[in-house]
Formats: sequence, structure tokens, C-alpha cells
Amino acid sequence: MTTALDDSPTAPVLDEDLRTARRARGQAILSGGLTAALGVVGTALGLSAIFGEPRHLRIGWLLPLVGVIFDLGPLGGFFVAATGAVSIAVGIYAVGYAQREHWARFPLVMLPLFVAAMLLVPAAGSVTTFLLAWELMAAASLVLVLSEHNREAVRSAGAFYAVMTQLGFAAILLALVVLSAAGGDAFATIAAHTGGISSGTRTAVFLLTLMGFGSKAGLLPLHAWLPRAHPEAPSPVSALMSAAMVNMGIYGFIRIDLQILGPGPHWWGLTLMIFGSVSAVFGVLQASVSTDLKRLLAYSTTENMGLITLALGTATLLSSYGAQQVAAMAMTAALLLILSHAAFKTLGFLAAGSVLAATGLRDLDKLGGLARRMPGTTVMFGIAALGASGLPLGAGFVGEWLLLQSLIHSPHGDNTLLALMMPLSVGAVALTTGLGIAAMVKAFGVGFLARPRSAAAEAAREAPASMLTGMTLAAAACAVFAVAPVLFGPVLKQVLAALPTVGGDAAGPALGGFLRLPGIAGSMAPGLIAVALVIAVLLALGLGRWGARHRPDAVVVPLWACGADSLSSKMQYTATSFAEPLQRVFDNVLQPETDVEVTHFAESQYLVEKVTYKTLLADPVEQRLYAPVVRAVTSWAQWVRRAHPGSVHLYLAYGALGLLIVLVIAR
Amino acid sequence: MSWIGKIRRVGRIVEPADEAPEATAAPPTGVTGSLQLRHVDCGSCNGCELEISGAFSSVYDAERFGARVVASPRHADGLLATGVVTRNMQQPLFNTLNSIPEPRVVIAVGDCAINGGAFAKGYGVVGSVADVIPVDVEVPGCPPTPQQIITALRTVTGR
Amino acid sequence: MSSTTGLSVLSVVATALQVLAVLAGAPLVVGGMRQVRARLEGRAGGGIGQPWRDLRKQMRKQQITPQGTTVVFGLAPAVVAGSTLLIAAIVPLIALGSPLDPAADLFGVVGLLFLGTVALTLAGLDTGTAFGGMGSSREITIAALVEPTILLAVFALSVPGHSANLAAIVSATANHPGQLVSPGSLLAFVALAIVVTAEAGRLPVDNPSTHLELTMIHEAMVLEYAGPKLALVEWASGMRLTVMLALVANLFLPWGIAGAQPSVLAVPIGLVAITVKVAALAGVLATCEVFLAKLRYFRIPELLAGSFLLALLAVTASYFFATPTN
Amino acid sequence: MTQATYNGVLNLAAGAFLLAAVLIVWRRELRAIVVLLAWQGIALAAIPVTEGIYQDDAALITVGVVVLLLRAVALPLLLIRAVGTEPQERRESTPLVNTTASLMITAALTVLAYAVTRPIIALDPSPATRAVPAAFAVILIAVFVMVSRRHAVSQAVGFMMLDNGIAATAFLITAGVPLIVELGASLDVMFAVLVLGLLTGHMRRTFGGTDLDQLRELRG
Repeated sequence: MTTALDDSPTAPVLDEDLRTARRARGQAILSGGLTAALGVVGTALGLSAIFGEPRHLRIGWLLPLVGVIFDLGPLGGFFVAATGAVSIAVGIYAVGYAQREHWARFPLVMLPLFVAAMLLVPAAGSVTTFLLAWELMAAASLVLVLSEHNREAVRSAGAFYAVMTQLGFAAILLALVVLSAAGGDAFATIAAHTGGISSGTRTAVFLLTLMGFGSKAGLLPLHAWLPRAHPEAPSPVSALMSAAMVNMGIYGFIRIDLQILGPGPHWWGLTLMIFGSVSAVFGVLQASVSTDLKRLLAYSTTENMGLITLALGTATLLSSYGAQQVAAMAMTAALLLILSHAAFKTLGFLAAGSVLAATGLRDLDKLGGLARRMPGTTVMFGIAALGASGLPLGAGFVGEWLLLQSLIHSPHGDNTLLALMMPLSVGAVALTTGLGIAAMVKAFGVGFLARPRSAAAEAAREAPASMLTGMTLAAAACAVFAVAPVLFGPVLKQVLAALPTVGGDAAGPALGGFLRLPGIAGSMAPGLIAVALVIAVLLALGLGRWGARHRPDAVVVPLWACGADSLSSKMQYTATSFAEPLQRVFDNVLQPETDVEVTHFAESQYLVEKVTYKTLLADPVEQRLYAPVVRAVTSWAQWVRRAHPGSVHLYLAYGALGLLIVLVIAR
Repeated sequence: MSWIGKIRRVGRIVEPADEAPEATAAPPTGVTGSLQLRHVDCGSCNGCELEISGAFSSVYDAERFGARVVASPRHADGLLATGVVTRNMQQPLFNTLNSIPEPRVVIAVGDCAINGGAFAKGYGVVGSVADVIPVDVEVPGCPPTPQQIITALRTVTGR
Repeated sequence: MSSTTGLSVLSVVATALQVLAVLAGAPLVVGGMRQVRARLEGRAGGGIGQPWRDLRKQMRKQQITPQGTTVVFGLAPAVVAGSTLLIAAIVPLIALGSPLDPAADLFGVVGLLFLGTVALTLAGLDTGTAFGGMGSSREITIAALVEPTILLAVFALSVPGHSANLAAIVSATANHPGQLVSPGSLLAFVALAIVVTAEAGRLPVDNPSTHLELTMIHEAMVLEYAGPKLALVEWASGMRLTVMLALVANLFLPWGIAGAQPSVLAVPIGLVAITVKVAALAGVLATCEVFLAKLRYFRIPELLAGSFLLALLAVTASYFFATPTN
Repeated sequence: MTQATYNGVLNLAAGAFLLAAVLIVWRRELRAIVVLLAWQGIALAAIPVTEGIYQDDAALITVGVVVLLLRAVALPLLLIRAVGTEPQERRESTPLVNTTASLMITAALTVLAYAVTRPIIALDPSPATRAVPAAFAVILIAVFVMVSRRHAVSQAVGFMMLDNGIAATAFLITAGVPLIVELGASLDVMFAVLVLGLLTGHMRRTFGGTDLDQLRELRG
């Protein structure tokens, strides 16, 4: 970590600068270290809650009437541990990042606060505490998103995020108030009295939580804030939001709808499955055509949250049909996907962050050639991309494999609903994987390989050691998920046991060295595949040595330019051109706005002076759904504005009027 | 489908192969019967191109002797040059040759490629292929017949 | 089920034999298909051994590294070949009980296949040439659209055997040949045939013998490869084709394959059987290709959508036609 | 004929029946579409013949043979003649829905058919009724073809697919309809095709093409 100062970009010249630099370094180390320390504490607490007995903590004085109740069970512990693990990597990374980007004091203070708030949410044991922690988390993240508020894009993204997160919070507030009205304040008491909750209340709570938690998890159609806010936030914050905060939405689903209110009726599972698969396909489609590195990652978050929700829905649906064993499989898939997504998304955003710090670029069309200039970061992003694409040796593979297995092994019997849902879901998952591969190949191949497409990318420098260290931790986690998910077997077992309503009491899949499915002749061994693949590749390299003694000496030659002297880097495929076929194939869904305009020379219309090709890929859902709402709200606000002429007396009169009305009513 | 009947009726239309000529140049890598060629038109009148395409057509079928025309010089081990070398094609000819991995042969097809032919005194002409790059095999004729081209190729493939 | 069988020496031998057979046979399959085509065009053809000659020749040529390429470009051929070899070791071609069979089911095999594809597309991008990027973009688009069909077909195949493990599927088909004439498996077969041609880069999706860069898909990615690396790429693509053909053959016509505990006689029989099946399938494929022209690139999604539809029908059919009698 | 082979052949016939419909949606060349229709007719005829052999019922077999003659030979020949007299446009140039989308719609329709016919299967789960969804799917697909195609010939094909589907459903649910009913049905289809043939001929003489959109011009 000490090497961070050596290549911190501000080379101290005057001792004034020296002092400021030293102060900046101190603050960065303090903030990042605090974040990482919180992460360590969180991980330890979470693991102890998973394996030890649940922990209770009641602080009466902190909040009038109800007090603050913390109640950390295996489920909460799981999420606390995941969040903590993410925070460790991010904290270490932030030490270097904050110095390189000259963070102000404010974000430095808010970063640990944000982590603390996120750790509190799953630990909350009562409705009030939950809402308190939730709002704290939302506020802290909002402030952090706005930390580069001098850019216009950041401000608009912040506004978007503020509105949507508050609306979501309103929905959750309503849902939980209804719930506590029916069952009490503490989650434990509610869970004890679920019998007394009417089906109408259950439905209301489910729909409201679907809105609230869905918007936090970035599910369609409430995802719109995510691809705006996550890219605009500073990269460590993006990593925290995209890898940890979105999980809180999933946690809400599991805790409220699956654990407390479950097992829900069929249509709960069906709704979750539909929302999940639609979000997954839409998210990955947007990711595969977006040319902004961080936006691409953000959309891939929507995709993965969709897959997780699909797995949750499958578990709910199957357990509502009594297929507990397969439901347990689906639930395990969901949990594994949550963990692996946290790992590779952290890594992805951190790597994107160090690219941003080194080049100031997020636009893939201008990047390229980083593999030679930032080898460490390139390897890190490669690991993340492999994990996100759900291929073997990638972190996401095992989870998606389990999800597919649970889908194809659902006992349909003579049930039309299952017999229709499962094939369609498999199709959705498959399309998601395919497009995810395309998106990640684009991000890695165009962004990091080939030759630089701009001077900034040409001048890129490797990230400092602290940033690399943070990324290495996340990369190690990715490797574990890819090769030895068996290490997480006990954890998943414990968490699953805490979810009896979704097949927790049935025997889940056995995560041994061989990942076996109970009752089905289905098994897989990621570790063995990895080893065998390495051996096979070495074998292939050996094949390549055949006839080597006849060869002339190897040479390095310029690229084949079809006879011309040299290829300029402008002749390469860019991200836009790479994704163009996909954009054309899916243009009914994406609805791109492209226009080509050709300007001729004045002398003759046969001589073309220049050709401009513009293409705009806006989020169609946003265009169709949000624009009208926003317009309506603005016009209404315009109307209300007329009541604000700015005269203090009038305002006082308003106040008095209000008071009178209240008195009259409350008489 | 009427095509199947046509295929059956036409049968084999390839000319019978006469016995292999003695190899002038040893096959580039010591492996007989495999020669990938990259064709470069240095400034030809396209007569030789017609005959070359004839040599690879169904009737003469140079592929049965292991010769094949490929798209990229990286895949090739022979350069098939036709026509006089014009000024604009001199550098491309160099570049193409240099991007063919060793060992490689250069085959000059047609009188123009060998000695400039009818265009020798042209104003935009650098000279024959041999003036620009070393030539291993020459196929005289204006244009050479597919049979001649195939015979020349067989001296290289040794098949 | 094979996932519980202990290892027998002979099954290990059979697995090793599978890998060797794919290694040695892949160029012959390619050469055979070229030969069939040549004969149907009225030519004599270079003979079945031509690809082997080309391989030997390329292996003796100079190693060339284009300027600015990274290790990705250098390793990609080995990764493609390696993943294909691994698939050859996993799937039941000669005998059922491969020691690696429980390590990866059909989903895993598909994943490994795509791993190879991704490696080559990255290599194409790594060169930084226009054609390389073009080929990669086209290849990855097709791969993305192929994936749903493949997984749905896998689903359809896994319904009768109640498992996606290859040995289980194959043995289930071998035990109940009646399922072969069910609409489900027929539709699945057609769907798989289409996606295999697409994934192997054959007509009508891609023309393996084109010389025009602008019409290339797979070839465009490998334009910069030369000598030994090129040989490895060509070899690997041949092996991919061979393995896919052999897998399709055994999924739908599993006869002659040796059991999980093969006898000394069963292994050579299995070898002969798979050789005959692959040869027959390759011949049929080559014959069909003579009558086909390459599709326009943006008509390919129609083809793949059709195959996706067939796969979906296959699943629905195998769900609903599931007659308890067989 | 054993139970197993009966199942196999019947399922196969139903599958081929459905497959032909899908391919008709897929292809655009009119000639190919008509040929596929003939194949569908063969698959359709196979159903009563199989049942007839299985229940050794001569009448059913006769019905099957008649169906074969009409649906697989006569009607396609008529249509082929209609196509043959086409001057240039031998293919459905621009269907109202593009091929990819219509294939997806076909998938949705088929799944829908499977869903809605579950009760029928539940009534009497015999091999024959298990094949009903395929026949029903063909009906839906046929309607979709008639909706989405411009060309008069493909309209006719859609119409005949519709009738094929209805006939297949009838064969599968009731073990074979009376001969006379089937004959009546097939005959009026034949008349319909003849009328369509005349219509197309007239249209071609009037507009020089059989694109149904041009029928709009008939309005004064």
C-alpha cells in the first residue's frame, strides 16, 4: 500500500504541494482503510451469524416507542457477509483511486458511511429499523453519486436516482407499514403471526415490495435509474452499488416475500419469473449494444438481477407445486448467482475505474490497446468478463448451470403452467447467456485488445499497487467461484436451511468436488474441467511444436494491409461497428435512431466531401414509459408554480389558512 | 430435384492427368503435394487471370495436384504474379511477398510477368516481376494455357 | 447411470482412443467432404489426404507474429484445439463410461464449445485489422443467436432420460429406440443439424472456401494466422466439426457404442461404428452443401429463428407427447 | 400393428403435419410452399390410414386413400398450375410480417395450442388425442398465414392448411369421420381452390399481378 504514493500522479514539487499531497494520502488511507475494516467486521459478523446462533440486539433509547432492533439470522448474515467482502476489496482499491482522482473530503467521509448503512439493512430485525437503515443507505449512495456534481450528466443522473429511489422507498414503506399493522413491528413477531394475515394484505404487500425492491434491484421497468447512476458515480461507488446495494433488493424479496410471507401462491412465482426473464433479456440486449464501458456493466447488473429473480421465481413456483427438491436447486442457484455476481461485478467496475483513471475514457470506441499498457488491469477485467459471460472457468458458470438444471428438471407432470413456463425460461436464459458472451467479448476485445483508438488510450498507465491489490482480492473470489464453489457449500446449506418455504428443508444439490443433483443423474465438476482444460491446452501447444525443427526462425512482421503500407488504427472495428449486426437483428426491440448524411462538394454532386453516420441508442422503455410521466409531472408543477409569486405575506397567509383548516377539521 | 440427374449425366468432366513432370524447384517445405498460392495482378491485361481461373476450374482442376488459391498471403506459400509490374503495384507486390511466411516460391505467369511482353516500354511500367522480386518459376505464353500453368504448378508441388 | 460407474481400464483406453481418433480423423473428415464436393462438381479432387498434407506443410513453415498482437492472439489456437480435445474426451463417442463424463454434462460441453469460439473472436479483435474485427463481430452474433437453440435442443433431449448428462441421454435412447421416431426427437434433430452447420461455419451460414474477405465469417478472423498457428486453427475447426457430427450421430443413432464397462471386443466395434456414422453424416452434409448457396448475412437470423422454433416445438412435443408406454 | 408402433407412427404423422405447417410459414417460394402442402396432405392421410390399420377398419383406410388423392395430389396440382401461370412473381415478395417475427408468432401459437387442448387430452388420454394439439396448432398457424400473406396463392395454401387442420382434428378426436362427410368437405375445398384459381387469373388479367393489396383498387 505504501507504493501507492510513488506513482500517485501529483509529483510533489513545492513543499506546499508536498504537504497537501501527504494530507490527501492520509485522508485516502484513512477512508479506504475504514471501509475495508468495516468490510472485515461485516464479513466476520455475517459468517458467525450463518454458522453460529442468530444474534439479537435491541437499543431502546435510540428510537422512541419502538427502539432499534437488530436480528441477524443466517439469511441476513449471508448478505452482510457478501456486502462486507465487497467492501474490503473496494476499500483497499479506494486508497489509490481517491488519490489519483483527488477526491474531496466529502466523498471520503461518505464512503465508509455508505458501507455501514448497507451492512445495517440485512441486520435490521424490525420494520422501523429496516426502513431507517434503508433510507440511510439510499441517502448515502445518492450523495456519493453526486460527488462529481460539476458535470451535467452527474446532476441529471443524481436527480433521476433521487426520485426513483424515493418512490421505491415509498412503496416499501407502505408495504411494511401494512405488514406491521397486520403482524407487529419486529420481523420475528410478524413471522410468528403470518397465519393471521389476510390474503388481500399478502397480495398488497407482495405487489408493493415488488415495486420497491424491484426498483432497487434494477428490474424492468423500474431499472432506468441504474444505467444512469451507476456509470456516473465514481468507480468504487459504482462497484459498491452494483455489486452490493442491488443485492439489498433481492434480500428484500427473499426476507419479506419468501421467508416471512412464503410460500406464496403460484402467481407470485410466475410474476417473479416473468419480471426476471424480461429484465435479464432486456438488460443483456442493452449491454450488448452499449458502447460505454460502465453503462455496459450497469446493464449487465440488470441482466444478472433478472436471472437471480428468475431463479427466485422458479423456486417459489416449484415449491408452491410441492417440488421441494428442485426448488432447493433453484434457490441454491439464486444464492450462488448473488455471490458470483457480487465478485465479478466488483472486479469489473474496479477495472473499469482504473481504466477511467488512467485514460479519462469510458467510451469503448476511443479505447483499445490497453493490454500492452495496463497488463494487470487487463487481466483483471478479463477475469471479470469471463465470469459475466457465464462460460466454463468463469465465476457465473456454476450458478447459471444450476438454474438451467432446475428449469429442465422441474416435474411438469400434467401441469400446463410449468410445461409452458420452463421451456420459455430456458430460452430466455439461453438468449441471455449468448448475448452476454457477445457483450463481454466486445467490452474486453474492443476495449483492451487491438490498438489504441485515441491519444488518451495511447498514453494509459498501469494503476497503482493499492488499486491492483483491491482488484486482486475480487479476482481471487472470482477464481474460487469458477473452480471450487464447494468452499461455499456449507454456507449455502445453512442459508437454505433458514428458508423452509422455498424447499430449504429438502436436500439441496451437493456441492462436492463433483456438483451432484439429488435424485437426478446430473453432475458437474468445475475444478476438474479447469484442470482438464489446462492439460488439453498444453497438449495442443505440444501439437504446435510438431515439425518445429524444419522451421525458419520466427519473425515479427507488420499487419497484412491488403498490399497497402500500413493500417491506421482508425481502420479497426469499434464497439459500435462490432455491435451493429446485433443492433440490426433486434432493431424491433432496441429501436435505434440512425441517420446518414452525405455532403457533396460544391463542384459536383458525384464527389462526396464527407459522410456522417449518427446512431442514438436510447433506452426504449425509458422513452416510452418515463417521458410521458415526466412531462405530466412538469406541466402539473408549472401549474402549481403559479401559486408562488414570491411574496412572503402570501406564504404566511398560506400557513395561516392551513392552520385554520386543520383547526376546523380537528375540532 | 433435377440437379441430381444433371450431376449424374455430366459425370466427371476433368481432363485426364498426364504423368508428372520432373520437379524444377524442390517443394518449398519438403512436403510434396501441397501448395497454397496468393495471386497478385501486378498490371495484367486479365488474359492470364482467365487462364488461371481456367486452370482451377472443373475441367483442369489444379486442386488434384495439391495447389489451391487462398485469400491471405499469410496462408500461402507461393506468390502467383501476372502482368508487368506497374508503378502503383510495385510496393504492394513487395508487401505481399514479405507477408508470405518462409519458405516461399514466386511463380511468374505470362510473358508480361517474365519480360514485360507487349507492355515492356509502357510509361507507367517498372519492369518485369523479376526486376522487382526474385522469381523461382516462369510460365511463358501470352497467355499461357491452363495446361502449361498446371504443369508449372506440378513442378513445384512435385505431384 | 454412468455418473456412478467406477472406472474400468478399458473405458479409459476407449476415452484416449476417442481423442486420438478425433485428432487423426478430423483432417480426413474435412478432406472427405472436399472430395465429395469435388466429385459432384465433376472434378477429381485433391484426395482425402489433402488436409493432412497441408497440415504437415504448414507445421514446417515460419512462425509469424503480426506487430501489436498480444498473447491472446498467440494462445487462441491452442485454446480452441484444447477445448475441442477436452470435449472429445468427455462425450461418448466410442464408449459410454468416459472418466470425464460426470465432470461435464451437455451444458458444460456447449460451454466449452463457446469457450473456443470466444477465444478465436478475441484473437480476431486482437489483430486490430478491419477484417479481423468484422469476422469476430459476425461470428459472435451468430454464436449469440445459436445458443438458445442449442440449449433448448439439449432440454428436449434431456426429457426422456431425465438427465442432461451425455451418457444418460445416449443410453436412454439406446434402451428405448422407440423414442427416436417421436416428433420431439425428430424436431430436435433438425434444430441441432441447423445449429451445428452454423456453429461449424458450413454452408448456408458461412462458406469455408471463399476468397472474398467481405463474405467471410470464420476465415476473416484467422486471416492473420500463418504457418503452425494456422495449422492448429484449421485442425481445431476440423476437430470441432468432427466432434459435433459424432455427437449428433450418437445422440440420435447410438447403436454400436460400447457400454460403460466395455469388453475388449466392444471398443474396436465402437470405433468402427462411430467412424462409419461420422463418414456418412459428413457425406450427407457435403452433398447438401453442393445444392446450397450462402445466405445473406442478415437472412441468417431467420434461419436461426426457425431452428429455435423447431427446438421449442421439440421441447413442447417431448413434454406433451410423452406417452407412458415407451 | 402393435401399440408401440401405432403410437410411434401416429406421433410421427402428427409431428410431420405440424412441421410442414411451420416450414410453410418459413419458406417464401410459392412452388416450395405448395410442395410442402402436398407433404402435409400425405401426413394427414397417414393418420386415418394408421388408425384404420390399427382398428382394422376398411372405411377409415378408404377415407385415408381418398384424402391422400385429394389433399396430396389433386389440390396441390391445381395450385401448381396457378403458380405456373404466374408471369414473374414466383415468391411471396413482402409478407406483412417479416419471417423472423412470423416464426416467433408461430411458436407462440403452437404453445398456445398445446395449452388450450390440455382439457381435450385430459378427457380421454389416448395416443390419438395426445396428437390433437399438433392438429389444432396447424389450424391456428393456417389462420395466421391467411392473415399475414399477401399473395393469392399463399392465401389459398393457408385456406387449405386450415381445412387440413380441421380434418386432422376430426380424425384424431372422433376415430374417423364418415366417408361422405370427408368427401363433401374435400370437394368444397376443391371448388374453393378452383374459384381462387379463376380469381387469381382474373386479377392477373386486370392488374397484371396477384398481390391482394391491389384488391383495394376494386373499390370505385
